[in-house]
Amino acid sequence: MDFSDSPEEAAFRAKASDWLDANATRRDGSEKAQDHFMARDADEVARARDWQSRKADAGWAGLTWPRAFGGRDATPIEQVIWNQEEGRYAVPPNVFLIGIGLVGPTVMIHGTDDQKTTFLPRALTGEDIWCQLFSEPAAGSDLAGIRTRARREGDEWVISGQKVWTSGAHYSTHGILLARTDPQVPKHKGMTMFLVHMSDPAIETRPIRQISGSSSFNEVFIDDLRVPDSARLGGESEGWKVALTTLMNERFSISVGRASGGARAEELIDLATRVERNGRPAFEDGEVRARIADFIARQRGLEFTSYRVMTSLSRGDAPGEEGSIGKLLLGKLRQEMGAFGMELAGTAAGISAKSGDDVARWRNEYLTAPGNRIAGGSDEIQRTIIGERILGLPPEIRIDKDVAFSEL
Amino acid sequence: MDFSDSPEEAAFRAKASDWLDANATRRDGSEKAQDHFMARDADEVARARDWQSRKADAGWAGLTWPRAFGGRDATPIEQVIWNQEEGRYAVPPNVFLIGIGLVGPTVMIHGTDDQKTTFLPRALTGEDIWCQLFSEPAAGSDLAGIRTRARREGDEWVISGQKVWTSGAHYSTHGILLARTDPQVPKHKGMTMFLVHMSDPAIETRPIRQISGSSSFNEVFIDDLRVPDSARLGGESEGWKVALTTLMNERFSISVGRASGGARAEELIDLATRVERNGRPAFEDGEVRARIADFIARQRGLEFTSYRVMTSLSRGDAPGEEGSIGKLLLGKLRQEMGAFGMELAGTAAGISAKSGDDVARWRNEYLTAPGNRIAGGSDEIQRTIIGERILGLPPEIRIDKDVAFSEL
Amino acid sequence: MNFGFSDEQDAIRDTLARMLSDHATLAVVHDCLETAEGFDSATWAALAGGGWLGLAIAEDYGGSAMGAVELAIVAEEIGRSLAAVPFAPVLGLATPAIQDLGTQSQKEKLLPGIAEGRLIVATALAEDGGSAPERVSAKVVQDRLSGRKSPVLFAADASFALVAALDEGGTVRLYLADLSDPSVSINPHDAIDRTRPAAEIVFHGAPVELLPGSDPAAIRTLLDGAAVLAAFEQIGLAERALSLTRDYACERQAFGRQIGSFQAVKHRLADMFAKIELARSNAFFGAWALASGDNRLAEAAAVARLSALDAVQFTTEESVQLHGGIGFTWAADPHLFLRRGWQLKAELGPADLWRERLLCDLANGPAAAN
Amino acid sequence: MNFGFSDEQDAIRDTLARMLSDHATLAVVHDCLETAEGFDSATWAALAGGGWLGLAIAEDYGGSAMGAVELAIVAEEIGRSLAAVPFAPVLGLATPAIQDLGTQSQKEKLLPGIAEGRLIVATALAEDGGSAPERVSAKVVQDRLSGRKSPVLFAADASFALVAALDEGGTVRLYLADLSDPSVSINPHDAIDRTRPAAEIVFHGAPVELLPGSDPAAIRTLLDGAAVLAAFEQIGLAERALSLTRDYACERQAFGRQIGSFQAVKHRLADMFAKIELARSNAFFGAWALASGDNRLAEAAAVARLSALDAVQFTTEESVQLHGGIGFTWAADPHLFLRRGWQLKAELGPADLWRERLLCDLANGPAAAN
Repeated sequence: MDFSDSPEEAAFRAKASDWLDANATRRDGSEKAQDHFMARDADEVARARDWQSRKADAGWAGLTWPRAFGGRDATPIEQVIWNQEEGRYAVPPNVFLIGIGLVGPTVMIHGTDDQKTTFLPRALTGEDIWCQLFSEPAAGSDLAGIRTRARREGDEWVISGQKVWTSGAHYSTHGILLARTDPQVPKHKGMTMFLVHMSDPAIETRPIRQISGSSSFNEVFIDDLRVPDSARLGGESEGWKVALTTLMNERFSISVGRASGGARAEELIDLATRVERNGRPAFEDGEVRARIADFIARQRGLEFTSYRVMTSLSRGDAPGEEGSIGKLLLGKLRQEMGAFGMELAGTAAGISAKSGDDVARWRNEYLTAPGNRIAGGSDEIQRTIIGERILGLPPEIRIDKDVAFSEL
Repeated sequence: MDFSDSPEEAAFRAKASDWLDANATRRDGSEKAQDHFMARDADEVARARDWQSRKADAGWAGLTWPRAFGGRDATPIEQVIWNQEEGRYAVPPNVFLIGIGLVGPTVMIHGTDDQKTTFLPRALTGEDIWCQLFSEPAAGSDLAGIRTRARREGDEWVISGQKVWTSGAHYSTHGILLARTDPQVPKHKGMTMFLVHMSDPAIETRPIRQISGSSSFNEVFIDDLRVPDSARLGGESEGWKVALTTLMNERFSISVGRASGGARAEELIDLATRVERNGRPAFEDGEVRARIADFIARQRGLEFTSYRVMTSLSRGDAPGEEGSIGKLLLGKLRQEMGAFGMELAGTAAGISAKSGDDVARWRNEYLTAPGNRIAGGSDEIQRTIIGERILGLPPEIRIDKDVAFSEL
Repeated sequence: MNFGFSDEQDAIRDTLARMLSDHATLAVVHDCLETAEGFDSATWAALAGGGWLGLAIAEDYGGSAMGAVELAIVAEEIGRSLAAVPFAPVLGLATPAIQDLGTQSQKEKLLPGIAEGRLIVATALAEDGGSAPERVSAKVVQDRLSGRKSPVLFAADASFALVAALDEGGTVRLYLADLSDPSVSINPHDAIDRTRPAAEIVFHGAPVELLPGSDPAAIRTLLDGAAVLAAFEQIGLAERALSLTRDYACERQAFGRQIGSFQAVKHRLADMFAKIELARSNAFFGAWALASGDNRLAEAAAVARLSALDAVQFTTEESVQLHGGIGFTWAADPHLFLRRGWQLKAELGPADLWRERLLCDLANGPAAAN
Repeated sequence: MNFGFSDEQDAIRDTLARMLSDHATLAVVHDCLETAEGFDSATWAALAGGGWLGLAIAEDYGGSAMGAVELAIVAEEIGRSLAAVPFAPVLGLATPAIQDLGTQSQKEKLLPGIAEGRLIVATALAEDGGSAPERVSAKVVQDRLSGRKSPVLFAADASFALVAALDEGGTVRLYLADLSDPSVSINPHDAIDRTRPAAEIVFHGAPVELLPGSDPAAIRTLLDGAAVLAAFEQIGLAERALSLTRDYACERQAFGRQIGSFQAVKHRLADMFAKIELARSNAFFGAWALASGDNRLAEAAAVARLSALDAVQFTTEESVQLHGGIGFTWAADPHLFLRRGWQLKAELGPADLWRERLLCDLANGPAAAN
């Protein structure tokens, strides 16, 4: 049980920090809060590519990839250390997370030699930017319910359908796409995975505006997209198996990833000392104190849980279901903190006098938190995962398992 | 929308109050808190019988029963008014609730003329005391899962099995008993209802000690009990239909029944003014104030909800699922209040210096509340009832509906 | 005892509900959210045309003088419709203030215009986000008001404002201010619910008229009555959010079933229902206390508000959640309810104010509270 | 970074768990609940025999001088076993107090006896139900202690007590009192968990010895360390309650299915698990801070305690609930966990004390706290 760096870890940290010092500027606190994985405009995409190619040249890209594929064979903890250190610098957003974290490892396992040679180096240098074309309007929690169809025509596949919740689709060059190729078999058995070019005119991308007002996701419409059979990743009808590899790597990436912002519970202490409640400083009110203390305890628990997950990853365990705990608790915590902050910041809850004031800050927290409770598997799905995969409870009764998809 | 008595209601109240004044003693606050429906000993049973027979003589028993059966044809609101008025007097516990509230109305609908003549008058006068032999160790939430068997032998039925959670079984003279008569059909279809004598040596009763330390329930073991076919209530294999009548009347009785004690949230104000928290009177602490105010708001809501239920009963609506709301919210509220009171009464939560002190009082509340969350349909069952019967949501998938009970 | 509505009252509800469903659709609310104006003037005009705005105004001033229970029904239906109209400030606060605490000439000047829908009187009680009238620093000296009031809803659409300010003796009183006076300036705010546009009003020595009956106790009673009506508006809103979510749960399929057949969804909807019904029971008691002038009004208003706030927050947040990915998109409906819920909280203040109101009332006894 | 246990530590846990499952079965706990004595002296003797009671005692005094992490493992297993033994007062408080704050002769007199299990030192910090050592009125004048301490657990089984009392200058210090002195009387209390018998001890001028190192800051650190160990004990308890309930949910059938296949049950169990794991993460940080002497111990102890209290209360209450009718019978196991959970809360005080500890620590910065 040791919270500090081991000597090896300390050496790695020093090396990373030295290189970053020489190649980037320290953050000075004036930077705007922003999603670490999303570019806001083309200029930012260009700067992100430039930074990624410099990292790749110096051996800091794809840290946990095997050396054979241009990686550094780093441990999960080293990845975390890198993320911590890089987080201190004013660097562009990491729009390569899906390519390097999800697609790369999936191609390594299920790809042909050609696919590996074509895609892996370009993912590493940032030349290609990937997005994940899995979810659909009628297939969210139940991903295996996808309806996007891929029909074989000679040596080509013709793909039509609609994807949704696709981060970064509008600036991505490539997408990893799950499609149904055989509707005559049960739902989990008739899918196949493809690697597609987003620039194809058969693909149209539209941003989705969220309740916070910003747009991090897209709808993607695919209308008779033609791809060669060489775009198929893994065997025909083996798409679900391939998708599970991608999803496992997604869990891994989230586990070691830089936490995507969000307010610190301690900020509520500062707020409570500046505002009044019932005619006294709010921080003197017992209920305010109780709620803030409980928020802090829960937030610390989430932070330390992520260290436990990393420890188990670094011992070589597969990225397991423990990640569901953090996932389950994070969104609700942020939502409660947002609501509390908004209310604390003024009786006129939710009414902001000027952009960037306390109300605006906590309101944004409150309106983005619902996304945490849904995206990447809803709270309800996380509870089922914990119940069935960790606690070993009997599964839900499934009426759709052995029926042909076309009969559902 | 009127919270006060109508002129007719006021007249009824005055009449009731006059008779009570002449026949009973007002409570003076020195009485021990006690379950209003359970006798503690044989002496109390005797006093309860005596009181009941005097009520019957004066026309105050079985208020809502039709006059044809010796009742008063009173409205549900009149029953409530009677309960309120009687509650002001030091009268013995009402051990006749099951007989008059549940069994009587069921016999009126499903009984033979003989059964009506035999049982209804004696229930009214308190000569017979009834208990309800429905639940079993393996059939709680899923009542239709009962296993107690009744086999036909000539003109007799031979009944064996085990019942549980039977209030008052040890001093009851009769029981209404649900048994399985045909295991070869689906579970809801093979049951039959019987009226049995509790004094039969084939019936053995054992009290169940609850976590609060007291025993309000019994286990009842039935070993080759022989009853004539005339003890059958309703048709063969129609036991489920008969049971539903009993259960509907149970809901009605609970809706108009005297609330069974429980602490008032305002008592916490008194406690909080007498104890300290962080070196100041606890009632000055914002969290203490917030929690007490919320408890009061919830308790008021439950109280007023019961008035709404009575209003709809008095308009002639069947005792519906609205009762589930109060049922669902009551137990959790009592449990939270008990825990809060215990904690407030001393850091050394749960440790009582002398019997009857604050800790002992709230500890008892805390340890009896779990019963409210289970008995009469658990919180979880209430949520399903609300979801399916009120909100019209699709039912759970049932795998046991069309299968013979013996195959389950 | 009769804890329900009469047939006549049910008929009033049906008539209004039909009218609102013609005018104030959720599509209109979405539109209001996008425009700078926010205010749904068409629905307001339709409400006036139907005589709904004069419901609680005496017949002498162009109203129909119905009771508090009828007004509560209107509040609930307005809440259910989500109409972007100033019901709460105008009918919940300004109208009873003028009618119960104003002079004959004030009533003549304003009430007919309110009933006809041509005059909006905004309420400017809060300052700097706090709506407890005890904490007011705006001041009136020789009938001239100076100070900043914020937030004021529908300020841009209003002709007059009902303002809480200190008189020369330092007591909080209510005044009427003409917003067209050049000494008045209005600074728009950014509200979570832009269908109820919020602003700060700055008064630089604006001429005002005192409502002579507005002593502190009368102001408290006014706020209690407004809280009861707001509770009905909140209940209407929450019930609509529940109904929307229930419908979605019946329609949306996952794992080969309607998601409403899963207990995770079904039981959450049941919890919403239970919270709403609990709030409704408390609101009924509030309506009765308001209508009958019972001295338990302060207690009734506080418990009605506390349980309504709880029901709205739980229902609207979980409505977003149970709609899944759709739920947190701008184009979907659930966030309209989430936003309006917060706005309704803002108008009369959050739970901590009303908890104190409840505890002080219980500690002092109901008589002292009125 | 390494936020887990070593293989050696896992082996320690397995050995202890095996020993406890032989001795401290739930049947034994049921028995202890029924008897006046409460204390499970057989398991205590077995713990002594296995060397577990001397785990954190220096070798010079008959112990094996293992670290805080190993002690945390023992705490967790004791919690899981529900053994009716005075682990928390003796190993969590008295032992570190004597070892870290006592004189050489105090150590010689008491530590070997503790390690051998023949000497129980009870902790008498609280008075009148409040366990914050800041609020103490017992007083020592010329080495004689007068005052009432309540509740004291296992008082009847103890030879000595560690007492918090004011010195002549009015500062809270820790003293050792010999309970066999005729000036000491013990009045049994009625505790929610009678397997940890509670009493009031009245000292009428009892002779005591000061622990010279026990200045207020040292006392706080002592309590923080005890809170970390208690969190592990609480986590062990909560995890066992969860596991019991999980097993029941797999075994119990209703509507033709295992009840664990219903989301109402499954998701509640998942919530229990998540709360327990969150508490465990905080407790891990606490164990590290305790073992490494880090200056974030106060913060770590507070968050560990807050999340452990929450996990225990939720898990034990819902364990009763998910057992249905069986759950609220005396003969069933779930209430044993419910009772012990409250007892563990009593020993170091409820959440509000630790919330204040956390906020004061964060406000003053970690350095000031030690």
